Amino acid sequence: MNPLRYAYYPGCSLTTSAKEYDRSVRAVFDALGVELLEIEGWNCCGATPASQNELLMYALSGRNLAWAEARGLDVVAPCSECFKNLNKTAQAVRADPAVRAEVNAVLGDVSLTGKVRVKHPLEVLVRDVGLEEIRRRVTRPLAGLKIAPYYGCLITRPRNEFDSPENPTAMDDLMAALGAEVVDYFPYKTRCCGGALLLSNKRIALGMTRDLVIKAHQRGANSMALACPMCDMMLDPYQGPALRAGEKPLPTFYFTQLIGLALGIDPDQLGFADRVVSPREVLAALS
Amino acid sequence: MNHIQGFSPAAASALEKIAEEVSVCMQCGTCAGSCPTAPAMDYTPRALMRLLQAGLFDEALHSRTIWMCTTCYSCTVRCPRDIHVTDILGKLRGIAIAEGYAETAGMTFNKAFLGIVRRYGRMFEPELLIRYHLRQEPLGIVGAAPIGLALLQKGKISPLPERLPAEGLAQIRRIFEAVEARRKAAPARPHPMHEVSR
Amino acid sequence: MDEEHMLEAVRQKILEIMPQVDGVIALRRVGKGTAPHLFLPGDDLSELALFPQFPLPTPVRIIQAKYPDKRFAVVVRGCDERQLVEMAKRQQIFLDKLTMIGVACTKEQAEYCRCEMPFPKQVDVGETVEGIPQTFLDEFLAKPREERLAFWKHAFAKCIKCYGCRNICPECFCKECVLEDNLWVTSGTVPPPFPMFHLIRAMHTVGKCVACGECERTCPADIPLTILYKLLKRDVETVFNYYAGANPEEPPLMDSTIFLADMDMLHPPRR
Amino acid sequence: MTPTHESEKPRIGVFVCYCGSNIAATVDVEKVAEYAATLPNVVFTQTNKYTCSDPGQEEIRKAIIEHKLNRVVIAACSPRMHEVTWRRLLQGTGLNPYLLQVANIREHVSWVHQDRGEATQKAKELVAAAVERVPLHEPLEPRQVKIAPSTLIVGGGIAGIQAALDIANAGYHVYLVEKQPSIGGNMAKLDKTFPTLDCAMCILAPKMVDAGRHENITLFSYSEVESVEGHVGQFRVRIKRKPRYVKEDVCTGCGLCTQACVLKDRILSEFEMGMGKRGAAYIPFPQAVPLKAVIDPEHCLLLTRGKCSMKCIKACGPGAIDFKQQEEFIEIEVGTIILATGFELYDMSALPQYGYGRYDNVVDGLQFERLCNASGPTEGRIVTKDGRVPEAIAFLHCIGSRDENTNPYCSQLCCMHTLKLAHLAREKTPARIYEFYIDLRAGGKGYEEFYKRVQHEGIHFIRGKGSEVVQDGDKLIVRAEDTLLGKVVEVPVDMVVLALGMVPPKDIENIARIFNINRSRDGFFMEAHPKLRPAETNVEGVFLAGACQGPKDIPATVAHASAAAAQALSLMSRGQATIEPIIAEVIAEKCSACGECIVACPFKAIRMDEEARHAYVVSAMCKGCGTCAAACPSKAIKMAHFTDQQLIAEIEGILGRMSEYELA
Repeated sequence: MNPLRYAYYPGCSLTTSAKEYDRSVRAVFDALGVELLEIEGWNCCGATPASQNELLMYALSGRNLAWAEARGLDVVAPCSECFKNLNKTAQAVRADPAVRAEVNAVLGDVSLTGKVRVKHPLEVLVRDVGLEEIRRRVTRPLAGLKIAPYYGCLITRPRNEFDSPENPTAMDDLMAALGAEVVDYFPYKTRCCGGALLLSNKRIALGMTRDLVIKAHQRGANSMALACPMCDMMLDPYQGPALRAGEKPLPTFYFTQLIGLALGIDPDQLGFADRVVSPREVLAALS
Repeated sequence: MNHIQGFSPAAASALEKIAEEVSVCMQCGTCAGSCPTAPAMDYTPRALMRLLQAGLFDEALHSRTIWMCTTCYSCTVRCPRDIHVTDILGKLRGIAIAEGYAETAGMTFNKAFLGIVRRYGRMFEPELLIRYHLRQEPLGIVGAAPIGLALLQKGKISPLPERLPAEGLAQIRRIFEAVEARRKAAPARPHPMHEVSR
Repeated sequence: MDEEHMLEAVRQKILEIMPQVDGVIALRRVGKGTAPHLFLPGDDLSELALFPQFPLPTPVRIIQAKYPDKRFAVVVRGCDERQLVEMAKRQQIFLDKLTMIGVACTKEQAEYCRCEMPFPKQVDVGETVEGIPQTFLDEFLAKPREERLAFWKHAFAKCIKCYGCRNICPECFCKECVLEDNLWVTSGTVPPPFPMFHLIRAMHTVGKCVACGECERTCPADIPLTILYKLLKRDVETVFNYYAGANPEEPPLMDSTIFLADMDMLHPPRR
Repeated sequence: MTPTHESEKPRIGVFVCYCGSNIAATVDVEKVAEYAATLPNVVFTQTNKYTCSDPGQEEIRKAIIEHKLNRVVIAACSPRMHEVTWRRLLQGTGLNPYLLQVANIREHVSWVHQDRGEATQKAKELVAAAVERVPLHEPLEPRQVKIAPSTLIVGGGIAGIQAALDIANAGYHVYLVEKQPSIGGNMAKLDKTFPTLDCAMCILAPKMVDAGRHENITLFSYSEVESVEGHVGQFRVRIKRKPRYVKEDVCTGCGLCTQACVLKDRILSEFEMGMGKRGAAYIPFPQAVPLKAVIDPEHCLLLTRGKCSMKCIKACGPGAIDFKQQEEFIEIEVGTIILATGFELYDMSALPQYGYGRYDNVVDGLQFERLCNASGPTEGRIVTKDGRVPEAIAFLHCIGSRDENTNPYCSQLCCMHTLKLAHLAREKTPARIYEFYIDLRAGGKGYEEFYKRVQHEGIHFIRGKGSEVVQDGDKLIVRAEDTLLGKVVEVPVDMVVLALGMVPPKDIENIARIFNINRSRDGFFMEAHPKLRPAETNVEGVFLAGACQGPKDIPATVAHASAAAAQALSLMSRGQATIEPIIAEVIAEKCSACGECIVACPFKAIRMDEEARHAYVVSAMCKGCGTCAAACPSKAIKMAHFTDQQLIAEIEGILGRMSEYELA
């Protein structure tokens, strides 16, 4: 069988605030023999502000997709926001010739036929690599971790071919395959962290984040798995400001950091040191 | 539908398309009941759809609602009439900016964000923060400083923007220009086929 | 990889696979050209050839029909593979009794065929190169209607009705061809009536044509058939979202259930 | 171009109709007739005031005999109108009825054109087309089939029972097949029926008993239809009888085995919608018909593990229990078929936000019925799973209905059903009761009045669809928008009742395949015409009764079932039916076995002869639509009465017999 190969779209956050996400994705994919080719000269997908003009969002995303399509590769995008924009673009361009024509007209020197597909690393790991394969490669089971799998809102929304928008299970299955205890975090696993309002309506945003932490504690979690840099911003550096005095912080990790740990990759390489909420205690609990 | 009065042709055309999409809203309120920030809105998402159905676009564009959306898509996922509520709110934000509605915090953020993307091809958070705070709450930057410092220490904020190479930047600029030109060209009523295959 | 290296790699692959199959269908050097050949275990592979190309799916069909219980391997390029998939959907060949040895075409070959996808799904030999953008189609379509009509009139006026396009096409497997039925095409006159003759053939390949370009290469009158067939293929892709040869699990385009699904496209899509 | 019989030269008569002024006002009918006379093979032309009238027909009859006509063209109205009339006329003169061609100069000409000159010209062209075509017509023979005087009814709910009784009472035999151990269907699970609040079982049970005892009804419970072959009048049906492990003729229904079963009260009861329990040996409910025990092979210890103390055998006095029973197959022949396979409730897997299956006290309407029912698991007390009397209950309307994410259609009866449940809850508990609704649809006799009555009972109506249900301690929080206030509300309740949409049963696809019935977009069986033929299907002799055709409440179901019975009876009392000869045929030598026709056929009437490697048409199933003939790339399918030659001749007639058509 050919090795799995994808075009890799890190997105802006993964070069800065979410650099440990980037590092852990690369390390885990490498360890699993999945090849990632970073899209040359990739640009920002436009995030939420681009949604004010669909064509702008399609075009900004489309420029990145065109690189991958020309090479016959599907795209992997770890940031939820980027994944949502890129995936929406791929879906729209595939489904609607009129949209395709318009996007291509705006793109000018590159073009899309609609063949390219966009995948979140979760999908690649669960579907393409397979849970069996990952389970087989675990050298350091995560026994002792009680993980609240937090998907955030954008991985499976507005729609996606691989998991339910209301009750996704891919990350639950993945964490269980690593030997961790997965707490039942429905319905909070897809509830909004408020990240989009961090600057403009900070109080409301932090309230939403606090609720997530409290609910995770209530469900018996001692840690949380994340899949989005914006959720991470809220649930790691801004978790302190979100909680009230005396409330217990909850260590959070990118799900890929946890996979890396279970696969026996050096924690330094996975960026554990970059976490703001200290993970020391919970990692020490790892038997 | 009558031509929409009081807006630029581009906005009128965009509003017309939106009105067409929301015409099938049955006002069940599933969107509002699913919305994490609906209680903080002046109009619930459902009420906003009603404004659009009634042609009260100016009220809709003035509303706090469009800037309170977190884009979590809960409403869109659950809408029984398959109305893309989240995307509609996004488009309304664009129209509010283009039509010069009063600048809200969210609007400042959007403008600053896209300005940076246009300039560098990628995001540069420090500049975004500075631009946002200068315009909205100059003192807020002091409050943000401790976390900013923590992130800086962990190497999670880069002091300099990462730019695309010149060729890429030129492409990005052309994309922005072409999109804006198309928006302004305000296409006449869309071909019905485009509507159904949306 | 140069041609000799590729040949050697294919030979290795054939030797590897031979113990599991009853024979390998591939090209063999014959004089200055090539011809399809069934290599049996122990056969000398020195005359194995890859080019000039010849579509192998038709020999596969004939050989499988003759030996329904045997298992064969075949050396395929991207277009061969896609043709085989469409033939399998129509019970002409049987994929479960066929092993494919995938060969990626070189840059030059891809350019020669103006191929959009010059590699099979599974590449065993060669390195995949990017597809050629189909910009010439847009350029063609950009011409005014009258000019295009004149273009086709001129092109088809050269047709000598040799049936070469049909004979070379792996997807033309009908026992009796309507183009030989006097009801549709009067025998003994050239050129055949414009545009019915060519459109009948074109419409009969819709959904299975992978636009390999063999018809054009075969045509002694140099009729630019590839433009016609690539345009049709593109229409099938955009209108029906059907990619000929892409997925053996998918029912053929004409499936009435697919048709019903496409009717859904006329209504706002569901999530 | 050669006529069918070489020896027989075509002698065509052309009859052009005035249709009063319907045609004549726009078309110069005489000119058309004059023109027709100049066409080849036309030996007689005539105009008629009304071709379809008795005198008009008589003129044609006379002309056919006098002028020895062997082909007839009638230029008049749409063939949909009178083709059958004139075919009968031809038949009366001894001419094969298919040697007729109708040119439609009314709907296609006079009714849609104004200019007399142009209209007349078009009428001439259409007549010319018919004259070109008709010599190529071949005589076709319709087949007569006998209708066996018996009916298969699939499904023993209220629809199947009603239809069975109607037919059996008329003196025809009925085979009633029910897949569950007892007939009764969903209606048997209800407590009361709206709006009259009759006890459901009290009105259903007598009908069940009648059906079980009727001399003209053979009841196959715990059985399924395996396959159906043949066609109207002569369907050969193969029925699978699942082993009950209890001899039906010996069991007295005393229930001692059910008491003795070691798994007693340990298996969720299907009849109780999982709210109550039963044993592996069980009788589904006290009023079951047939009142016979059944042993559940999926749970019975002996059948699953091979080891059990087999107390049931010891308990059974007459010795009815027989673990050696095997599947049995029975073949019957029937003349007509009625499908009454009913509905299921929407499967909630796609809507996890309501917590159904996750939170104990989120239930569906049928589960709530069982809680209300005096013979149900709680003996009619409405309590939570842990036995609390609820302080508040919320009813959520439109879950799995009116929703593009699930089912776009309205399930019609859930509004009334839910109102009734609210009424029962009001009667039996002191709880605060909320109804979250979008629109209340109360169109029916006495329905709106019932709505008002329930409002009067102090039930809170909140206009807004329940968006989600979240458990918080022992409360369930319903989140919704009160759309009339424009405020989001979070209502804590102890029980949530979901008004789930009605959907086709999971195995409907299989049933549709067995009986070759089409389904509409909503997944239910498709009727032949939504207004005028609601109980018929596109397969002759197969009829629909009840909710298998679409959501229906009890009165509508009963009416529909009687309509289906009347249709079946009318066929059977006639005793025979005609099968159209306009069908497709595969020319085996030309067929390359590519299978395009098989996937193209909307009636699944084409199959592959794997041995001979060619397709063939099952003639009784073919509807003559011609899709296969168009799909076949080799032209290996001949569509009778619509052959390529015939169609090309018609086209050439219209185009003035141009030999070659150049694009402009």
